[in-house]
Amino acid sequence: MLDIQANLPVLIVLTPLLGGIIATFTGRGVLPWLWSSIVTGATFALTIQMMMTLLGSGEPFISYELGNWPKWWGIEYRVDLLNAFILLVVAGIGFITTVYARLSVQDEIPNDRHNVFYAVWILAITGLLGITITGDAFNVYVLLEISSLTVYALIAMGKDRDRRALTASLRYLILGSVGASFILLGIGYLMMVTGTLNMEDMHSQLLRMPDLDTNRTVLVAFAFLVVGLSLKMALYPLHMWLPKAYTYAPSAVSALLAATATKVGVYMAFRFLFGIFGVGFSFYAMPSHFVLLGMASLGIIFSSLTAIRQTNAKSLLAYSSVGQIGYIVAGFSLANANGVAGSIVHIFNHAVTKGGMFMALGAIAYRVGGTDMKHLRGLGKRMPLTAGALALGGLGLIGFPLTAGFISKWYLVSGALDAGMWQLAVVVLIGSLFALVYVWKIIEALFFGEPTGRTAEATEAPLSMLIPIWVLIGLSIYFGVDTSFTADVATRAASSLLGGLP
Amino acid sequence: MSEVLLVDSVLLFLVTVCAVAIIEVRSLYAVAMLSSVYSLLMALVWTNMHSMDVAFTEAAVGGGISTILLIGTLVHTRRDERPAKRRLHIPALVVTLLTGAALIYGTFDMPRFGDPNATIHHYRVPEMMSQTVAAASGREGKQQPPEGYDPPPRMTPTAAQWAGAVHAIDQAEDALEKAQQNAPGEAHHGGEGEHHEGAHKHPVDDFNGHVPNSVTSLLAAYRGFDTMFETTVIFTAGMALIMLLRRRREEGEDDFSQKGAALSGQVILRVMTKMFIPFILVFGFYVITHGEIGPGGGFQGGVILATAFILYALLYGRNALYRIIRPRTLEILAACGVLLYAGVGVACMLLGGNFLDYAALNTASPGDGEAMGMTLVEYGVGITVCTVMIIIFNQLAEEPSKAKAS
Amino acid sequence: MLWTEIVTAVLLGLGILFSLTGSLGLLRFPDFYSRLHAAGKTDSLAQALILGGLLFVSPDWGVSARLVLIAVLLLFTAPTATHAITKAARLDGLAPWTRLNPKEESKEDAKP
Amino acid sequence: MTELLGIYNYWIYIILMMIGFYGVIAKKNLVKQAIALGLFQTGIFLFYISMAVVDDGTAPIWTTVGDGAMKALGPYDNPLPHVLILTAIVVSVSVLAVALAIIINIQWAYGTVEYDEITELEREEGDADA
Amino acid sequence: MGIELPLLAMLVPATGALLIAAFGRWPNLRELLTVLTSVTLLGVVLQMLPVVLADGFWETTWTTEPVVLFEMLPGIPLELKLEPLGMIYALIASSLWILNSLYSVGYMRANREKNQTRFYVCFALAIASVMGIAFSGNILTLFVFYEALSVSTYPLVAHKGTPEAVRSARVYLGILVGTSIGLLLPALIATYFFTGDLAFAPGGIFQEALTDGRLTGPMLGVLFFMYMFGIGKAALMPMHKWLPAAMVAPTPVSALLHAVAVVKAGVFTVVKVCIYVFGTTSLVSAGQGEWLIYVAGATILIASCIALFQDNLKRRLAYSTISQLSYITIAASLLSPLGFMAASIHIAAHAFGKITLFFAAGSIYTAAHKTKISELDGIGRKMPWTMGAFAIGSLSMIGVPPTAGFISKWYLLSGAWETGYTFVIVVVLLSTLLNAGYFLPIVWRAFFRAPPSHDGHAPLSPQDDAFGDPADETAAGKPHAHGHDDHHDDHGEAPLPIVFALSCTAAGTIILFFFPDIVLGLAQQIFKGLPLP
Repeated sequence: MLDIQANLPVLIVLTPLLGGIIATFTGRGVLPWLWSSIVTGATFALTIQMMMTLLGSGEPFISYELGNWPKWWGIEYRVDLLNAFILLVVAGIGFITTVYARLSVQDEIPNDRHNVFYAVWILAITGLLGITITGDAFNVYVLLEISSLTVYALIAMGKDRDRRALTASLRYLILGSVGASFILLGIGYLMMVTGTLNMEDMHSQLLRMPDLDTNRTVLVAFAFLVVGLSLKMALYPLHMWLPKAYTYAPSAVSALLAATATKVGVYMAFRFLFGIFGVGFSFYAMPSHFVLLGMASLGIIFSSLTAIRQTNAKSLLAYSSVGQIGYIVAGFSLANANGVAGSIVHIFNHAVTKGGMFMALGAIAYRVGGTDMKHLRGLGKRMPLTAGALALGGLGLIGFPLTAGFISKWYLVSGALDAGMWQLAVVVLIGSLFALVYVWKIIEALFFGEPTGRTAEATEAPLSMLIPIWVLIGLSIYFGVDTSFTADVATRAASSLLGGLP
Repeated sequence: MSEVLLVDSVLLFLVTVCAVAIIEVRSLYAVAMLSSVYSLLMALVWTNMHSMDVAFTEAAVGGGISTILLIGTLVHTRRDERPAKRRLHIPALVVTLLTGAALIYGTFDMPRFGDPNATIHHYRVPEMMSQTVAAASGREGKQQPPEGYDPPPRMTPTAAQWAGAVHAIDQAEDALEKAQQNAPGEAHHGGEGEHHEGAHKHPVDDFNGHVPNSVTSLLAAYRGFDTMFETTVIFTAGMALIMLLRRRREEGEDDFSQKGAALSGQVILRVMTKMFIPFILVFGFYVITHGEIGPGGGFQGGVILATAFILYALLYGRNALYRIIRPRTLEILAACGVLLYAGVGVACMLLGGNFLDYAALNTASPGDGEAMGMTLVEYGVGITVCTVMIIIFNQLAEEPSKAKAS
Repeated sequence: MLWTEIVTAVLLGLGILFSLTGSLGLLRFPDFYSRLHAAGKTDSLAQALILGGLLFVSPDWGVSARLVLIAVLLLFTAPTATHAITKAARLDGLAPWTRLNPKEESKEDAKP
Repeated sequence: MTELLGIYNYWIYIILMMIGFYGVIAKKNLVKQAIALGLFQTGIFLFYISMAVVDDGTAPIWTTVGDGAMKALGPYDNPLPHVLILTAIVVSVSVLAVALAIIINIQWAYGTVEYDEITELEREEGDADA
Repeated sequence: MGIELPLLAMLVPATGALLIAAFGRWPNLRELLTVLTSVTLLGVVLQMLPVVLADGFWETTWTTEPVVLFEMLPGIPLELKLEPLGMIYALIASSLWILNSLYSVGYMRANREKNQTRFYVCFALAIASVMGIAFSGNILTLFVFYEALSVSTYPLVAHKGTPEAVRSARVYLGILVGTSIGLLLPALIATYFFTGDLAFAPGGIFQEALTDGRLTGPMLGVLFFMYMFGIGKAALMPMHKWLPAAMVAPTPVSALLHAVAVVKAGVFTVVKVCIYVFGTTSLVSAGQGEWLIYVAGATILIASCIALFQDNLKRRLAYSTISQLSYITIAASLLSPLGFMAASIHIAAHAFGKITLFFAAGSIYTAAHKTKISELDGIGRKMPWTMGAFAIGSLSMIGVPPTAGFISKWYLLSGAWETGYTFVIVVVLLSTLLNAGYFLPIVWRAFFRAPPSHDGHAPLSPQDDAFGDPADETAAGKPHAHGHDDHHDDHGEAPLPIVFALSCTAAGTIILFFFPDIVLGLAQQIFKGLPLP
């Protein structure tokens, strides 16, 4: 009846869309959670299927023309190795966080609007998936707005625990909308020059422009896209919205955001810089090579320093996220095989690790009622499994061997060496030393402190939280020792992005 | 051309003045009014630029809904902006000027305003949209899966283009040569403006629905997928407002427990409203249905419908409105709108086409299938927009719940 | 075809004249109510004249019908709106301007 | 000169945008910020629409003749940007709605919508990110 | 052909750790498990011995495929491989672990330490990573287990949980991980960048990179520098601060980990890198690495001088360790067969000697609760065994026959003579004097000074709280002889297991002098594989 295989690409977005809308019907109690777990699980399955299909067919990408209109009039879905990978990450994390969310949502969200909460939650995932899979520039904008709107609302739902969630969310809303508008503007300029909205088409049109490198419209389009994207992925000087948003959002939401939202932003950067403008323009004709590298390095250093000063574990992790974004950006702005592969791998590794850590913090907040250092102190005895997960994740952030973080660091540093930029290598290593410091703040608090207050009688987190946490942490360990899948996909995706360039 | 420019410049001048006023005036109610005026002026500007649908939407959304939203907000907040310490915010000014300068710098390589030879008017424009005088080519229908049109070279050259290194430019070139044979309207690329005939036509690419309003056909057919998500955006907004603003109600407490209407004293208003609401409703449905022929469509119609209800609620109180439509019903309807839209797409898939491939709805005559699909879709949009607008209005009128004392 | 255009011109001219006076009054009249009175003129009479003028040059019946509808609609809504606003002002306790208490002027600036 | 005349329209939209942008950055009243954001986006819409204009063009709507075939009388504007902007307008109003909802919540939680006063209150209760 | 044995050697302590964690609730069972594990481990390691000592080892065992744990990075697996030098290291570590477990049982119980389960678990894990280091098949594997060792020993150092302990642990971890991430890791990546290979090869892996000019002499020098200082565990000055800091740990930890496992991991890595990564030929040809001799020499002298002025016994031992480690480094940096011989033998010799000394210090602390040298007057009469062992240990440090220290020093001197570095000879002789200068006074003090006369209550025999009801770990407040009250000078010998352990190690020091065949054999086995320079 319904040919799933043929319509796979659209189904990946359609399933959560319909599921999210239907989730509003699911009334109260456990049903909304159950339904959303099913939906996200199905989506995850579809993305796995997508990945296997793509790897199975030797083709570089799978294209799906919506409404069967030729792709330069209608909208095209285009799945290549890179976004199949990102889809996998987003859907997988979405699924796991949804499974995890039940208790913490019960704890933090008034129960008369769980159905709406989960609906918005799934729609957020839908938006992220849509951004990732589409091959049409304007479609990116629309879905970007979907994911942003939902995320603003989700963050604001932290209001009942801390009213600062509201200001954080509004700040994100303003900055995010400005960023989105910049992206819209850039797309407009590009459309004016190229006369099309299909990314591939735009790219070929740009390549056909004789004065590509000097055309002022293209330059400005590039500049505005870069600024807008940096806002969206919280690249260092434009990261102001991120820390508070992550800190005050409901625990489950923080986990979802930290693991997926900024990653998708980075993916958009990949698509626009490599896909539309092309390596040659983005990194050789433009100075972005150094601008991005500079911003990334500053981000790595300063946000890590700020993270060290935090007293709330959540905002500490949030600042470390800014630094990690720095690694990713530094990786792809090297524009060589190892660097790009490194940043792709790091997208995955960091998503898994940070997701797990934020979930662990959520479990702690669920048991102890907060994530301040004073709450964490001495939890190593009370909640050994949760604390252990947090510690392992922390090692991952440092980039310790046998954790996923090490792999990405390895690729990044060798990429930097390939590009002959040993300074960047130095920055990366300094960054991981800072990471050592702030992670150790947490670990010492966890294992060598004396529990006080509610911490003293806290008990181990419930199983329904522990399992998702440990799944993610386990993944971050597993992909630290056996990288055959991630590294292979990343290197292949990188080489296709670079178009056989070294 | 010239009088367009003249009217344009006058209008745009007014718009600019209005914008400055919006930023500078401190009485927020005045600002709300000004923003409504601003939207109406923009609507005029757009009418003057021949984009009727946008003008319509702007008038309905900008002039109508967002004003209501603003006032609904100002009811809660204070009515005056606190005077700033400095009249002029220097850093902001600097940032703004720099950004503006960059943008202006970017305009220098643009085709001049209204240039008929601009790429955008010619590069791969759909047959019926291309500047040739279009005559819908009969009913030979859209063969699917496409035979008449072989997709542009997919494998290596395209991949190379994706990878996009400048050194790949030549192979990109020939890949495009191939692509151009399949691209109608390509012949006119850089050609001398309009009035060139006989673009090599493409059976598949031809749009068969009898939809004179090409905006609607683009909106609901070519880029129907965007429009679906646009509807989803509205839906999301509604859900977000419910989630953020719904008052915590104790179990069993119903929605009728709000105080009555603000304007209950206004006899004349009530009479007039009673008179007009039917007309408004009829007009709303007219706009939705007629969207394929003239300006208008789901959004505009939906908004107009919503205004009817909102007017009613304003005059007779939200309780009265809730007696007509319970909030739950609104939520369900809002969902159903999007579901209807997506459902059409799914139906197309079930019938063997791609998602939203309306032609699959009626294989006998694809044209009718497309027309039907688009109408359904427009109604889906209309339902969602209408209900969500009402929801938003209701939620903004919520008063803080006792629980939120902190 | 000439006379229609003449009629149109005349009607449009009148309409413009009225709206001009209306806006002039809006600026110059002493207090809220009188200003609203001026504005009301613009709404109802001026638009009626202008639409009427256009009526004579409308290409076909559809357009004329729409014009008439719009005119009727406005003839209903404009006075209602004016009434609503004045009533609101009245409820708000804004006393009309008379020669006896001209100080009321100061209060108008608050109104949009 | 002619070319300047040719692109002045774009400059107007840039001016509008920048007025809005200034408001977003400079204004401390949250409602004002939200409205200014709206202005900002309207500027962009204006740019898209002016992209679509063709000299002596008419609205991209055809008159139906006889057997359901459609004729476009002469040149007309490009409908694509119109479509995009329809979408964008709706998106912007949704953003506005959510923004206002959050602002109302802020009013409830803080008793004010002035950014400075809010930051004051937050500093009093000790900011989490030092 | 015994190829999987290395894996086994890693798994035994790892599983041991799991079991210990599982049965942590029953102390006797837990400590029994510890001892059993250590014995099993020694058994496994001994099984490997003939394989390594066999003739034609390099042709057969070395060339067979290594045990690949998993493909960590494309092309660079984590792999384990048998190898003579590692064999020496593993042998020492595993054999000393047995004694150390006995010792710790006595020590931990007598001093009523907290979190004993965590202690034993981390201990076993540390040993597991030591095995990983010893048998690692390429630098990456080495690095991985090197880091694992740092992390698994961190809880041991911070064991007491007091602010001071946590702070020193911070220093410990900061320096070790800092150097390794900051210098060693980039050095690794650079190596891979230049050679495209990280596998150990006798004679080094840099030749072709040097020949085809990818890598120039100075760059090689920089790499060498990064390696040498990146290996913070070798405590080359100025990277030595962590070693004194780590002395806050319970004595068994200091004993095994900071006299044997961790520091030896450092020098072992140094030697291994010199032999199997850089290779003598390329280093000599590039003329780099000579500086190492002088740095190491300076470290020896400075550390010894500092040691002279330490009154805290363990700190003095720590600084002596620093200088002794640099013996090994300096020997390795001679880049001559004899030098390598000296290095590998000194690894063993110093291990036995130093662990004896630490055991002694621990037993003094346990029995008399004295940590300062100035308090040790006449303690030799109360604790003859302990101080006897201490004397032997110090002799070995000084290098007096009949102790193992003499052999290694002999080889070192002859190596220096052969290569003609008079500097080294001078340094060795000077430091010998210094060693004597800071060890002999302690012995003299202990035996020939009159104890400060006190009369107190009769001592309780140490056994009954060494082997008393383990429940009294928790039963605080119960009166006991070796409570933590300030002064008690009336005490006997330390608990039996402690005494037993340190006597064994002392004996080992002497046995190693008379029967050094195994170590020598292994050391010579190394050079059978080396291309002659």
